[in-house]
Amino acid sequence: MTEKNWQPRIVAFFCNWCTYTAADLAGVSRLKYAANIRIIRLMCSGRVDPQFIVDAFARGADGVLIGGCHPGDCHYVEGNYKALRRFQMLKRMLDDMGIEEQRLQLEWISASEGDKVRTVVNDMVEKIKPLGPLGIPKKFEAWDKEMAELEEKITSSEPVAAPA
Amino acid sequence: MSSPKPKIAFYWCASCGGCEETVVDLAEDILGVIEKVDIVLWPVAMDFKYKNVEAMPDKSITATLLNGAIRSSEQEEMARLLRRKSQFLIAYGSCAVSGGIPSLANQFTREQILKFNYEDAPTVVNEAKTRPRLEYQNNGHTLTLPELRNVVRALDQVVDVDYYVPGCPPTPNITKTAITALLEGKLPPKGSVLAPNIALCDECPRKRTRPTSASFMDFKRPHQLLADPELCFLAQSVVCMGPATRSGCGSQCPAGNMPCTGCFGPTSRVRDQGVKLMSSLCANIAAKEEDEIGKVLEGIPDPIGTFYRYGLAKSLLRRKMNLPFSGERNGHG
Amino acid sequence: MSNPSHNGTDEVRIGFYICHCGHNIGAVVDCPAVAEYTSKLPGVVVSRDYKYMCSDPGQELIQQDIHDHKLNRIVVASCSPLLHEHTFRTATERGGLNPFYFQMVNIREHDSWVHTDLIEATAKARALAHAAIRRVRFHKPLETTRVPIHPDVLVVGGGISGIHAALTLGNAGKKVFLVEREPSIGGHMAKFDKTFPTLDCAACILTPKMSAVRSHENVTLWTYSEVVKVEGYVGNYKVTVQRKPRYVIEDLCVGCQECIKSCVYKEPKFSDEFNVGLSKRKPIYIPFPQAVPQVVLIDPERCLQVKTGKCKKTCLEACADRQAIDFNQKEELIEVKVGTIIVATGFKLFDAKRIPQYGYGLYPNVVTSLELERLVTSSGPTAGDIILRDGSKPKTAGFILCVGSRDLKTNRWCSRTCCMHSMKLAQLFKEHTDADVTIFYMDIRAPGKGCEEFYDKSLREGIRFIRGRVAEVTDWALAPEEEGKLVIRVEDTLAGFVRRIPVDMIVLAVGMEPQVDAQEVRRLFNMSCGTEGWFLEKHPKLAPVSTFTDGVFIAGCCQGPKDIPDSIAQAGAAAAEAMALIDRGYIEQEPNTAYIVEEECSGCKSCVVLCPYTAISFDDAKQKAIINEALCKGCGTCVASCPSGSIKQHLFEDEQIFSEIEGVLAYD
Amino acid sequence: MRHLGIELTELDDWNCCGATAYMSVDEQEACILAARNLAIAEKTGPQDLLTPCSACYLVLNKTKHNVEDFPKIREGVQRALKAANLSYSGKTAVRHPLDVLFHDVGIEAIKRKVVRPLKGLKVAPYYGCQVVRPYATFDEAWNPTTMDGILAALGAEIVHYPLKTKCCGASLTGTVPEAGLRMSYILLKEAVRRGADVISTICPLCQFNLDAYHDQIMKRWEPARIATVYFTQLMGLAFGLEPKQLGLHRNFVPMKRLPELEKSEIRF
Repeated sequence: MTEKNWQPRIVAFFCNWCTYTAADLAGVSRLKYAANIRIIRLMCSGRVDPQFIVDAFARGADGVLIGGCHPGDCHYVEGNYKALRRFQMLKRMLDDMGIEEQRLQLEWISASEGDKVRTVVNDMVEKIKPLGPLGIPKKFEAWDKEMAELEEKITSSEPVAAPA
Repeated sequence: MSSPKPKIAFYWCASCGGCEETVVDLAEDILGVIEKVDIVLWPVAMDFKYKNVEAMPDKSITATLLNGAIRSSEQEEMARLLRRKSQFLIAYGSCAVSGGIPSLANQFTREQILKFNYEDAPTVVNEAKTRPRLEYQNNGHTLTLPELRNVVRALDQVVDVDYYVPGCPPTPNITKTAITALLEGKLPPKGSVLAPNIALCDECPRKRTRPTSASFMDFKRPHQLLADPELCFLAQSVVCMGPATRSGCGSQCPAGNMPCTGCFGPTSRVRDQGVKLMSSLCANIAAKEEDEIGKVLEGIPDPIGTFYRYGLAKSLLRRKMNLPFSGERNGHG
Repeated sequence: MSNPSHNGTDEVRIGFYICHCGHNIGAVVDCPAVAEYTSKLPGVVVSRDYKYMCSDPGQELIQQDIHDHKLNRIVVASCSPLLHEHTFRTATERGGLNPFYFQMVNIREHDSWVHTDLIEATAKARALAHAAIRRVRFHKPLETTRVPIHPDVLVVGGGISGIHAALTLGNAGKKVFLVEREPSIGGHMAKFDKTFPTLDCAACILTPKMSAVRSHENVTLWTYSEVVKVEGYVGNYKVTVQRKPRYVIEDLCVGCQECIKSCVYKEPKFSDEFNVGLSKRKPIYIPFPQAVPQVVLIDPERCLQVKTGKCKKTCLEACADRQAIDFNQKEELIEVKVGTIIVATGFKLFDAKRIPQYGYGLYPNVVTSLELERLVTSSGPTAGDIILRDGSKPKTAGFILCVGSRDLKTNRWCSRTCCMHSMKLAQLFKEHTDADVTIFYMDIRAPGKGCEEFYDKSLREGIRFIRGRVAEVTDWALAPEEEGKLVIRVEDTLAGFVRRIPVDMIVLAVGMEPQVDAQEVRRLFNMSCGTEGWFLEKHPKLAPVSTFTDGVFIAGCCQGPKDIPDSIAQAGAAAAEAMALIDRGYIEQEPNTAYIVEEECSGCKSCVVLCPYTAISFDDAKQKAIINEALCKGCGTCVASCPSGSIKQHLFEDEQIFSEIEGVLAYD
Repeated sequence: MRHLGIELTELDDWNCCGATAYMSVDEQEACILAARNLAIAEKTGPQDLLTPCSACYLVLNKTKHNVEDFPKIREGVQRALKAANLSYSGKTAVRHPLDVLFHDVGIEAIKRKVVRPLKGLKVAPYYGCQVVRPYATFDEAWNPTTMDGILAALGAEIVHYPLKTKCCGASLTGTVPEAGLRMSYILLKEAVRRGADVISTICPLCQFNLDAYHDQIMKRWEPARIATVYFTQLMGLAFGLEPKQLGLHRNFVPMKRLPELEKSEIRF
């Protein structure tokens, strides 16, 4: 994808009971929203291991959205609070690592709020667009270029493999 | 005719020297090792030149134990050379395994680091603002210095690594076990970490003292309390990396009344030690309101330094994202 | 990365199928292009697009391919897994594979229905399919577990829906606990005179059911009681019911009402709730003549003895040796175990004061439809006489429809029954008073059986219909014929001008609203509410009485406004759903439980406190955490928290999710 | 106001708000005109801007809303204000005395100040159209009751007056008298019919229309006398202030004498 027609890629982790269902409802209601989001279903926002989020960024996500039931409404009593606490800390850590806060969002969306799925996704896409691509895989590549010259030098000077 | 003794090399890159100490700490055991092997390279103890190593046939060294992170062109070159010359390349110690303390520098640019170290650090007197130069001409000779890389790397981010011996430093015990396994040819699959694949709590003397029902009301740093010498640190609200860190060190820190800081790295089942421990700690916070949660989290003022003390280079993000990246070789100013 | 396969020896052979769903997917996603793309992904042996995957031929296609191509993983890209995951798992199983070697991709609800751009939607479908193909590689064979189901049922709410559900279940031999908050069952229907469109007497059809449920050997009826706590899960709920003190011992009272006659209050003095304040009652009272149970109760706020301890206690004397009155009665908590729950907590009427321009509460002769209902009832406060507040008979009346319905400022929904209800009341009004009756409506909605005919009858009987939303009700007379009347100002949208219509009495057809405490009730039973506050059904068409919590069903108006036949139909459906679970005897649980690999657990105890179901305990001897999979509900919170990655979750393994992440982000 | 412990500062160099008429001619210009007052208020201090006139109240509130909601108007207003070395950030709240008296001062405080209860005085509370519509900021749009509360606190008897939010005719009285006067007439007649002794308004223009044109209206239609006062005048009476202090002598139609009030030797 060229820089010009770049579109943010957002990975979403939605809980089965509220937010995933709300996204289904948005579909049934034929609400239209930005196609930048890729939803991964988990049973509860409490299952969202921060490793998933960081991994998504590291693999090229420009944004990560976590969707859970409203506080007090968790299908599993309190999973969403656990998600909230991890989210708050992770946001700080991402900030320390130079990832803008708009790129990670936690939203409470109940099963009936199909419309909220639409606005949340659209808003998030609009917030991320001005930030431009995060492009971590490309960054990794660029960083490792500093080793290329030496690698070349060594490879070229390498003698024909000695007999074992 | 007895088969020749296996050849062993020790080498150090960006490290503090602690790993070398461990080898010495093998004490009388080192004599046993020396009997069984030929040490062909050990800059800290014996005199060898680059040329000597270069002259060795490829794969002629049975195993190289390399410690230290890779952060300069010279270290990179040595890593590549030793890779070529060794049958087994073993990342020895946290820095080689996962970047170690030096990789915390991945939060800063090369320029920030050089500026601080040669100009701004309180102990530095350098009015001329002299900085090391990559090349220097003198009497028709060209003297060169290695280049500092923008990114601090773990060994396996530069060359292929066969085994990992973690620890800051690795304990004599796991070093001995690793060398024994090597000599006896009883090695696990390539890529293994030669330490138990279970978290530290398994062997921690304080393990039984942690209650099953407690959640965190706050977090404290070790200097903020007089730690109970027997009670689990987490039960005292002190961040302890033990639950997310491999065992095998003999719980030396908890035994010395300090919490685990995570030098043995994560188990094989975890990809990012830092956020994984964070996940566990945060899930267990008692507060429910955003503000209150925020207050509890203030008890961890430097999460990167706390959770990635020995492994920022090998964390999923590796390095701070928004740092300007200097591609110029004269980055040394 | 390891490359597991279903029996450890075979390579992974994936069959991928993308469904057009007619035009639903096919019109927005280029299905053949997606199939072409996936066919090149590692492990994919078969990649097809097909018109309707959920059809029998579609499912047979999968089975045939499993056989012909030795497939051992199946991925279907079609609608939401909440809809058809089960269908395709079954197809996979019929093909000879473990059903959990299946993964579903949602490209309808999450893609073709929400996007319009063919290129973007197709790219998204590719990414989602890619993710599933990577994920399914790590799937493992799993077995569903069976949990026995407790055969007893709790029915919450003793209106017509709750009564009918309880009776249906009781007749089928199931033990039912029916809990009603009010002192008598009957709900709103007990307050009605006649029912539309048949005009049969509400009491005549309801009271037999009320007494039947009361005397049913399988039904335990607790009135004046509320559910205060619900624990457990489908098949095994533990419910705590609070029984409020009536100050009258239910088993001893025979309903003779001698105590009421002899109360120190000679005259009824306090507003009578059942008659919506149109009559008075005493501190000791029976809610209404046909109340079930026929047991009096004491209003603790009004009774001198309960309130002050100073009373002659004439009621005690009247009760004589029955000794049914007990001023020291305390609230009681009862705990019962049930396997399924039917929630039928009904609705609340819209408070007409919220629309001040209609003058309810300001002009005495503006009444609500329920108040008029009580007036026309022969057992009501006026014994069936429709009278104005001054006792005279109204000669003209106006019905205002959609009060608190179809209104952006109050409630947007149509309350569904008010058109018919108002026409019924208008007909009765004419019958009782011979008054001129006008109905002010926006649209007449008469879709039920016999309802349009009833509308015709209303027209034939001379009820006038004016189409327009009433602007205001005022007593400000502009012409002599308006003097002393209530004037309805309305734009007649058929005639095209503003009219002023003077009448004697105005009836506001107030709409239905969710109960005030719907949110608390919802939390109690772990249900969801729509944005309007009605309890949310699992699927608006396919699962109208199920909720997102297994074993909890809903019936009647708590789910949304509806008339009596619809409520009864839902109640019957909910009872049938409950029975279907009970008679099977067990519940098949999705095998998404968490598990701990013992040799990996360091015993750090971080997980134990996290589990809301106390499924994790600590084995002190082994110094390891253990998960009781029977208690685990599969949220995965502990999995995400285990600092050494030693807790895993079936169906949601770390590698499965990591590979999904990798897949959705794979560059095309 | 001082009687109730409220400090008022006159806006330095205030200008006409443009009233509602200008709004319908040129909304942008009208907003600039009104915004100047808001800007001056903001410069004056952190207080609220109090306006006893319903039209000013509406126009200032509308300007505030327009500036907040419509970027185009905001830009225009800011440009014009800048030219006059002024600025408006949207901080100043526009308040009506009825709002302040009911919500800030409170019924209880008012009750405590009453020394001469208006016992037996039947008052028709008339709110007019502009205070509660379209911005029902401090009272209900269809059935406002705040003034009813204050008048009841003074001891007056409230007459049910269903025309409380109907229009008085406003400036139509000046431009199309046939229409404007008729509207005022309806208000007066209904108040008399309902047995009111006096109409209490919260808008000076309403008060003026109903009071100044009273005789003309009565001549045209039917004779029936009723006075119209601004609601604070009734408050002053109840607080024991002299009618002269309250400007009651300047009203065209004198208030009906009440036996209870007569005893206290009040003359109108």
